[in-house]
Order: sequence, then structure tokens, then C-alpha cells
Amino acid sequence: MKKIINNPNNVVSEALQGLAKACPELKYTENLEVISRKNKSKKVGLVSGGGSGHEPAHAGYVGEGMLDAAVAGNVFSSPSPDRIIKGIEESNSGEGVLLIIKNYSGDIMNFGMAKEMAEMDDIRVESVVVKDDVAVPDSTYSTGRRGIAGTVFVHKIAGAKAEKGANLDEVKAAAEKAIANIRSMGMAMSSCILPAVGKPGFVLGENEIEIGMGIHGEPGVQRTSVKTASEVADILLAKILEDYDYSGSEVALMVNGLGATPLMELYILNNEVEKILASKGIKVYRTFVGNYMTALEMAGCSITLMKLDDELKELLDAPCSTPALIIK
Amino acid sequence: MKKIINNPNNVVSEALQGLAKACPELKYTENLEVISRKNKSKKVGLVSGGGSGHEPAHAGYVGEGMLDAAVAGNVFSSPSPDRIIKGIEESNSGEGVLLIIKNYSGDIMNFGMAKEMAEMDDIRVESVVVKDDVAVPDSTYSTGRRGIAGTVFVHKIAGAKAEKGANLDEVKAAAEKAIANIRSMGMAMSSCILPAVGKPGFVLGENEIEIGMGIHGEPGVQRTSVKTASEVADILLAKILEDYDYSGSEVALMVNGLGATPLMELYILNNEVEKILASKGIKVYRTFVGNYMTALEMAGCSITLMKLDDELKELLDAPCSTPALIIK
Amino acid sequence: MGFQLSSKDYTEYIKLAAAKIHENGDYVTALDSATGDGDHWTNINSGFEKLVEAIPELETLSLFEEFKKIGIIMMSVIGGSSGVLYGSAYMGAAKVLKDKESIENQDMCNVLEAMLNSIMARGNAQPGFKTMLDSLHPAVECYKDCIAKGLSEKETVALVKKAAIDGAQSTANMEAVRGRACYQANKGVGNLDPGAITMAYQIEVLMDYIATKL
Amino acid sequence: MGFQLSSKDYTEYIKLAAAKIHENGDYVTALDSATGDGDHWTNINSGFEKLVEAIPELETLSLFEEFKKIGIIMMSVIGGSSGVLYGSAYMGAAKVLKDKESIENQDMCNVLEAMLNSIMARGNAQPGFKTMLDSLHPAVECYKDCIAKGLSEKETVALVKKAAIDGAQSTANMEAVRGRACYQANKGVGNLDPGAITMAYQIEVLMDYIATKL
Ligand SMILES: Nc1ncnc2c1ncn2[C@@H]1O[C@H](COP(=O)(O)OP(=O)(O)O)[C@@H](O)[C@H]1O
Ligand SMILES: Nc1ncnc2c1ncn2[C@@H]1O[C@H](COP(=O)(O)OP(=O)(O)O)[C@@H](O)[C@H]1O
Ligand SMILES: [Mg+2]
Ligand SMILES: [Mg+2]
Ligand SMILES: [Mg+2]
Ligand SMILES: [Mg+2]
Repeated sequence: MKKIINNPNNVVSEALQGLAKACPELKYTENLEVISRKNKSKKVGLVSGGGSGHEPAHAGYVGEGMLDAAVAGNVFSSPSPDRIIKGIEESNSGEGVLLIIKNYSGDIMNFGMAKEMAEMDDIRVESVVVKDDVAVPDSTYSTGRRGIAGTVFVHKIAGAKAEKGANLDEVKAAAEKAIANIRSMGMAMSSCILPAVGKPGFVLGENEIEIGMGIHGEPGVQRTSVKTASEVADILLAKILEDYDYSGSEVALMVNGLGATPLMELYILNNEVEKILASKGIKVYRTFVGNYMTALEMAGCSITLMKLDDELKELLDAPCSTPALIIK
Repeated sequence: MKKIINNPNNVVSEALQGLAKACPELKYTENLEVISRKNKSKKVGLVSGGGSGHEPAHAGYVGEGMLDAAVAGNVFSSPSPDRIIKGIEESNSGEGVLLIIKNYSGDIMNFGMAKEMAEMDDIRVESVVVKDDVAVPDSTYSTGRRGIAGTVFVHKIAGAKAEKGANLDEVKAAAEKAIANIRSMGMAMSSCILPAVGKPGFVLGENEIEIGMGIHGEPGVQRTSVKTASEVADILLAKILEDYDYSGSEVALMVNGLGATPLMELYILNNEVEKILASKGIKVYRTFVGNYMTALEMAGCSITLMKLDDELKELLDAPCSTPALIIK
Repeated sequence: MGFQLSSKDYTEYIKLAAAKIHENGDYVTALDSATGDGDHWTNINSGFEKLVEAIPELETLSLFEEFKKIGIIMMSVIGGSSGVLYGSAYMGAAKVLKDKESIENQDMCNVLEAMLNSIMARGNAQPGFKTMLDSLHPAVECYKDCIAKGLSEKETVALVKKAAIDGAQSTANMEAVRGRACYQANKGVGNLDPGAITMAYQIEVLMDYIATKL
Repeated sequence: MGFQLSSKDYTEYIKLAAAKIHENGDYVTALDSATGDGDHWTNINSGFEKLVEAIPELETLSLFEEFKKIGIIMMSVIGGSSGVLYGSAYMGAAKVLKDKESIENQDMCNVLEAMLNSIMARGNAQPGFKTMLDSLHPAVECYKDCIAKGLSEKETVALVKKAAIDGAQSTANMEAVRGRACYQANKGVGNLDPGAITMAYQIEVLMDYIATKL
């Protein structure tokens, strides 16, 4: 295992300390692994988080116009309720707190428990669950769809709404609206190694890729041979578009890298994606290309679309300044 | 070779098209592979460029407060003079143009030829050469030090100076001042594959890393076994600090990823680097952590320091907005 | 009259359970690696290690406070899915022990049932989903049954223990619905559920410990 | 009287040189892979292919314009280090051909010397640096020498050709100072310089072609 780390069991706290050192406007809470804003304003608080290994998610999205606090679990495993409660406390200015949860059973349970305990302390807490990964069939019976890169759009939309001074219900409504209009689909070309484990959890052949793999290496929909950028764009978009009808609408587009895929390839992919969308009469209002929601050093990508109306456009364009996303 | 590409011979133009599609404020010139600003202002023009494969460098730094045009060669090989001349033309508003060149013989020759030809057309052109890589001994006889990640600081400083309306000599002086105060040192953990070649140019063993390797895989100073983050920070900083005395000064710090190294590891490395700098009484004024100057999908990192005075601080903090770097 | 467990007795049980879990590291890790992410044993083992460290404090507390404290520790130290589930379980159980000096036969049954209900509520899962519930649920059903039938405490604890173990074994042919295993193509069929196994360990040790008190 | 090369003659030479370079692809690529980045042959071969395509235009131009055009094409099509160096060489050579109808013996020597000086100026390298100069420089020295000694043109072209080839071979034991090879630990010692070899090909073909005109 070739990683720039020290003790594999300390990667999360050391990485968050490194982030805090690089960003003086952020505060790091030891042991509870919470990154929060130093200067708080009176507004609805936004908290997200989950397992680590998805950097810059989520700590990289803490700052003006996005999150108030991000709570980190160990690599790929959910943070415990006490950590989340700390994130809620850091974010609460009396206007209540919204939790943005990715749909994994561990996160649902831990955030849910934290919500109840915070409510016992009379903090008003609401939550939304992001489930944008169309690789998994939606289902109310099983855990259902995973939350992946689309979560970043939810941070942005809810964050802008909160910054505008909206109340908790309004912020939650904006987040729900974003979630309803977001779909994502990914593809992996290599596995990744959990620092504490030391060997890959799965292996892809020389010439093999996996369509629809999750950001923790959860099995996808199909293993296949390496594809060209235009084929990848076709396959991922097809799955998204058959799940949600974006035709004739304006969208925000995210071409996301999983960690080890160079920006050059993401731009080549974006070129293909935008060609296809144009051919389908889907107008790209704003494009984001880069590593926004990763899976350690996995090679691969995901594509996310969010259908926009005037409100979502305004919230998407609103200024934000965080370590991983700045909009002027 | 697992890459998200189409024809290996078209990667440069497809990537630049993908960038232009994502960034409506940028203009792409076909065949000559130039990315430039759409709306020009009357100011000294800034042009940089070089071989491709270092994304976001250099096209990602075109925009307000940084470059006016970036000229891309094929992967890892210098752009020809006709391309550079196009970049110069796109950047010239009558105030003259500064070329920011990384110190590789191919770039020196091609930019030099372009400079002469542009001068024949009565465009005033000056140039500066970045040679920040302390892995290579400085030398006036041989090609000498390579230009690596520190080049991004030069773009920022010269860009801010030009944006302020300084004349060509003043912008050049600011760039020279930055260059004189910048040192970098890198480390590679894996090789990379040129799309058109299809196999790695060199191989690193299971447990092997190479200290001082160049961003094209040029041999470094030493092959050694995998090191901890704190050892890596020690080794790279030691080489930088023995070359230039930063003690007691304020610096800009860049912890740069080579492409396949996840942000989590870069933050862990930054945590170690800032600890060491603090212990040496070197004050970090501003920190940049991310993939700023890459080598395709190479795993590894580089550390860059730039000593700051009041002028450089002001220029570093000046607003810029480009695809890869935004400062408010 | 039957057994009466004090706060101190319960910490004795904690010691034994911790030892049982500690012994079975490689086995449980292998199970979670097959269908999950391989961390279940590290998670739960570190939780029990922490509980053992906390015994000096725990044994001084009322049962109500003791169970709440155990819940907090498990929640924060175990982490993952099982941490919060055990946390919820112990918080739920604490409620039924409010103002009680000791745990008697009926109380023990109520405690286990409260744990079952809390875990089902938190995890929104049912028996048959291939989880820790599939060891706990049959154990509770069996316990209620024994009390209804008026069986002796000795017979009861033996049957409850057997129900928990058999329940855990029954997860082998179940399809996972919750948790990571559900992303597997075969839904983990053929593999035992690690959380059910560790749940069975705890019930087994608890029942054996009670037996020594009879 | 001696040879007189017209614009048209020079395009004849271009065809022959293109063929010579085309034949030696694998060999030259192997050389650049050993010490450089392996692209020298692709670079220069595509340049000559482009020149051949341009012949219909080239042969109509004055020698001055023809050489300038060749320089532009090589510069943009070959790319890398060698593209700009050949570009500079031909632009420099064009100057000595201003207003000339044909290239005679002394002109040819001047052309090669102008190329040598332009390449040295552009690349800021010296003979002995393990580059294309190490084939061109001895060829130029030899040419001047032959003219000074008043040797026949037939003897001259034979000697110049030999000087270029020997010069290229001599790069084997030189240390690289410029170009990528200089980053190698051993500075490329033991390997021939690919640029010197392709330079020798061109001089060889040019001298052979002149011989057919005598
Ligand atoms: N929703 C749920 N309800 C009940 N038990 C669950 C649920 N989800 C997971 N589990 C139990 O948790 C165990 C896995 O725990 P652990 O590995 O510690 O957490 P994680 O799955 O987050 O890594 C599973 O074997 C299963 O028994
Ligand atoms: N500064 C220089 N002066 C003269 N010739 C040079 C110089 N640098 C490189 N060369 C020649 O160029 C050749 C390499 O050309 P090529 O492979 O096309 O360019 P690159 O090195 O950029 O890939 C070398 O073999 C050498 O002969
Ligand atoms: Mg886990
Ligand atoms: Mg080259
Ligand atoms: Mg697990
Ligand atoms: Mg080469």
C-alpha cells in the first residue's frame, strides 16, 4: 500500500488537522472529528458528514454559502451520534439545524439517533436524505439508492437558501427540491485500499471497468471491458435519462472524478457529455468538473445532473467560499 | 491502459474543448490548442504553456487575475512556435506580452523562437523562466533546474500585477521577484502512461518511491522505500531549505498532488509540513493544497515555498478567477 | 426465589462477554469481510474493551444509569451500524430498569424485548433481514414463551441461549435487506451475518452467567 | 562548371530524405526511447511527410521563400526540440539564399554553416553536447576545409557525407548536456543521439543527390 500517511488509524484526524491548518477560517474539534465555521452567523445551521475517504466531501464544503459543520466518521464508516451532536451544536444559532444525510443505513441510523438526542436538548433539527445514485433501484423496502456526488449540489442549494436567511422549513424545502431533481451515475476503473485494511476490497482486471459501482466499492450493475470516453458518457447518461426526464430542461452538470482520474480525462469526458446533452436538447446552465466526491484513490468518474428552475439557478449561482468550492 | 479517452492522439484538443465547454468565459482556438480569455482588457498580456498532461496547468489558470492565454503542446512535449505566437496575439492589447516559461530546453527554444517572430511583427514580448525544482542542481551550462509547481505562484503574482495596470517591465520584475523566492521539491509513488505510448515510461517497485522525480518522470535524486507522511515532509523540506534560507520569513505554501494522490493524503502531508515549518520559525501566510501541477495519473506530491514580502502578499491575495484557482 | 442481578453482576457479565468476543476475532472479521466491510469485530471488540475499562464507574451506578452509560459508550466507541444499534438498545433497556435495584427473570425478559424493539425502531428492519435481530428476536420470543409456560429459570436460560444461537445460524440462508450485504449480487446468501453471531455471543454469555446464579 | 541546385532540385532532395527517414523508423525511435521520450522519429517523419505534400508549392518558390516555408512547416509539424531547431536552421539558411537563383558549391557550404549557427544560437548548445550538432558541425568544418584545399566537388561531397556520419557515430561516447538525455544518471553515455543520426541521414542524402548532378 503506497499512501502518504502515518498511522493508518489516524488518517481522519490528521487529514482534518491538515485541512484546518490550510484554512484558518475553519475550526477542528479533536476526537469528535468535526470541521465547522469559526465565525457563526444567526441562520439555519447546515450539517452533513459520513464516512471519510470522500475528500473534499464533506469538510471541504464547510464555509460561507454551504455547510456550517461536517462530521467525519472513520474511512467509509458512519460517524457516531456523539460526533454528529457536536456538529449540530457547532451549527446551531437558535434557528434550527438541517442534516443532509447520504442514504446509507449506517448514516441514517447515526444521524437519526443524533437528531433525537439533540431534540431532547431542545434543538430543532430536520433532516433530508440524498439518494441520487441511479445504479441502485429505488426502494422503500430495502435501504435503496445510495447518496453520491449529487450531495454536493444539495449542500450548495440548501447552503445558499440558509445564507439568504430562510427559515428551517424553507431551507429543508429547497434541499428536498434539489434532491428530487438530482440523478447521478458512476463508473470505476480501479479499486481502492482502506488505510487500516492495507489491501484492496475488490479487484478489477487489466482491462475491466465496473459501471455503477458505489463510492465505497459497492458492486455496480455491470463489469465490462474498458470503454472510450464517448461510450462512457453514453452509458452513464442513458441510465440517468431513463430514470428521470431532463429533456427540454436546463441543468447543472457535474463531471466528478473518484480520486485517481486525472483532470485531463474528466475534461475529455465532459466534452462528450455536453455533446450528448446538447443533442438531446438539454441545456447545461453551469458545469462543474473535478474531484468533488471521491473514493480514496479509486480511478473512475460519475456524472450528476440537477434540473434547474429559477429558484435553483439563483441558489446555485449564489456566492460561496469553502475549501473545495468557491463561487463569486 | 485504463483511461477515459477516445483517440489517444486527440487527448489534448478534446480536453481543451471540454474545458472550454465547462467555462463559457474561455475561448478555444482549434489546431493551435490555445485557451484564452474571451473578454480582453487593456493590460500587459500573460502567456504560459508547455507540454500537456499537467492539468489544470496551464489552461486552468487562464482568467481574470492570472493568465490571458495558455498554449498547449502534445502530452509532455513543447508547443511549437506557431501555437505560441497565437497565444501571444490573443493576449496582446498593445501593452506588450510576458511569456512565463518552465525551464525545459524544448520550451525555451519554442517560446524563444515565438518571441522573436512576434517581435518581427512589432509586438513587444518579454519572458521569464521558472526553475524551481531543487531536485536538479542549478546550472548555467546544462539546461539546469526544471520548472514545476512553483510556476503557478508565478502566474498568480504576475497576473495580479498585470491586472493592476502595471507596465511590461514592472510585471516582468514582479515575476522575476517571485521566481527568485520560489523553491519546490517533489516525490513520485507511481509512474504514468502517455496516451499515445500506452505503457509506462518507467516502473516503480511495489514498495518503492522516487524522491525528486520530475513531472515528466525524469529521474530524481534517489529511489527509496515507501515513507511515512512525516518522513516525506522532512525529506522534501530539507532539500528545499538547504537550497534557500526561508528561516524567519513568511511564505506561501503549496502542497501539490501529481494527479492520482487523494486529497486526504495531501492534507495529511500538509499537517506534517506546517508542523515542521512552525518548528523552524517559518510562518505560513497562505496555504494551497490540491492538484495544481500534475503529471497525468502519477501518484505523488510536491511541496513549494515562496518567500513573501508586502508586495508579494498583496499580489498573492489579489482576487483572481480561473477554472483552477479562485481568490475572492 | 430466582436470580437477582445487580449493577455489579452486570459488569461481571460484561467482562465475560468481552472475553468471548475477543476470542473470536478472526472468525467474525472473516464473516463481515465476506458480505460487509470487515470491521464489525474491530468495532464491537473495541466497544467491549472500553466497557471493561469503565467497569469501576459502571458498577457504582444504578441499573438505569449503568445501562444508559453502556449505551453511550457503545454508541460512540463501536461506531458503524452496530454501535448506534447497541446504543439504542441499551438506552431502550435503561427505561425498563428505571428505579429497579436488581434484574429478575421477568425484568431480564423485558430488557431483551426493549432492546429488540429499540433496534427494530432505529434500524427500521425486521426479523428475517439477515441482521443481529435474527438472533435477538427468537431469543426474546423464547423467553416470553418460557415465562408463559412457567418453566424454571434454569430451563429458561438454557432455551433462550439455544434460541439465540440457532437464530444466528439461521441467517446463513437469508437475503440481506439492510446494511452493506444488501448491495451484494447474491444478497449474502450462504454467509452468516456477523452481527447476528456477535449478538448470539452476548446472549449466550449472559444466560450462562445467570445460570451460575441459580 | 559545378552543380547548381534549383528550388525544384531541392524538392527532389526532400523526397529522397523523406524516404530515408521513413525507412529507419524503428531504429531511431529505439534510440530516442533509450535516452529521451521516444518521439523523435514520429516528430521528424511527420515533418518530412508534410514537406513532401507541400512540394507542388515549394518548387514554384524562390530558394529564399522555399527555405523560409520549409522552416515554417518543420517548426510547426515536427514540434518538440528538433522542430524549432530545424525551423531556425532553415530560416537562417534562407537569409544566405536571398536573391539567389541556384545553390552552388560555396552557397551549399554557406547554407550548412548558417544552419549550424542558427541551431547553436537557438539551442544554446555546443558541439560535443551529444546533439544533432555533432553531425552537422564536423560536416560544415569539412566542407570549408575542402573548399580551402580546392578539392573537386565530387571529393568534397563524399568527404562531407563521411564527416556527418562519423560525427553522428561519435555521439555514442558523449555526455548529454541539453535535452532530456541530460537528466539520465549516465547522461546517455553509450547511446547514439537520435537527432544526430537523423541529421546525418539528411546530409548523407543531400550529398549523394548532389553527386548525381556532377
Ligand atoms: N438496519 C439494521 N438493523 C439491524 N441490524 C443491522 C442493521 N444494519 C446493520 N445491522 C447489523 O450490523 C452488522 C454490521 O455492523 P458493523 O460492521 O459494525 O457496521 P457497518 O455495517 O456500518 O460496517 C450487520 O452484520 C448487521 O447484523
Ligand atoms: N539544445 C539543443 N541543441 C541542439 N540539438 C538539440 C538540443 N536539444 C535537443 N536537441 C536534439 O533534438 C533531439 C530530440 O528531438 P525530439 O525528440 O524531436 O524533441 P524532444 O527532445 O523535445 O522530444 C535530440 O536527439 C538532439 O539531437
Ligand atoms: Mg463499517
Ligand atoms: Mg518530445
Ligand atoms: Mg462492517
Ligand atoms: Mg524526444
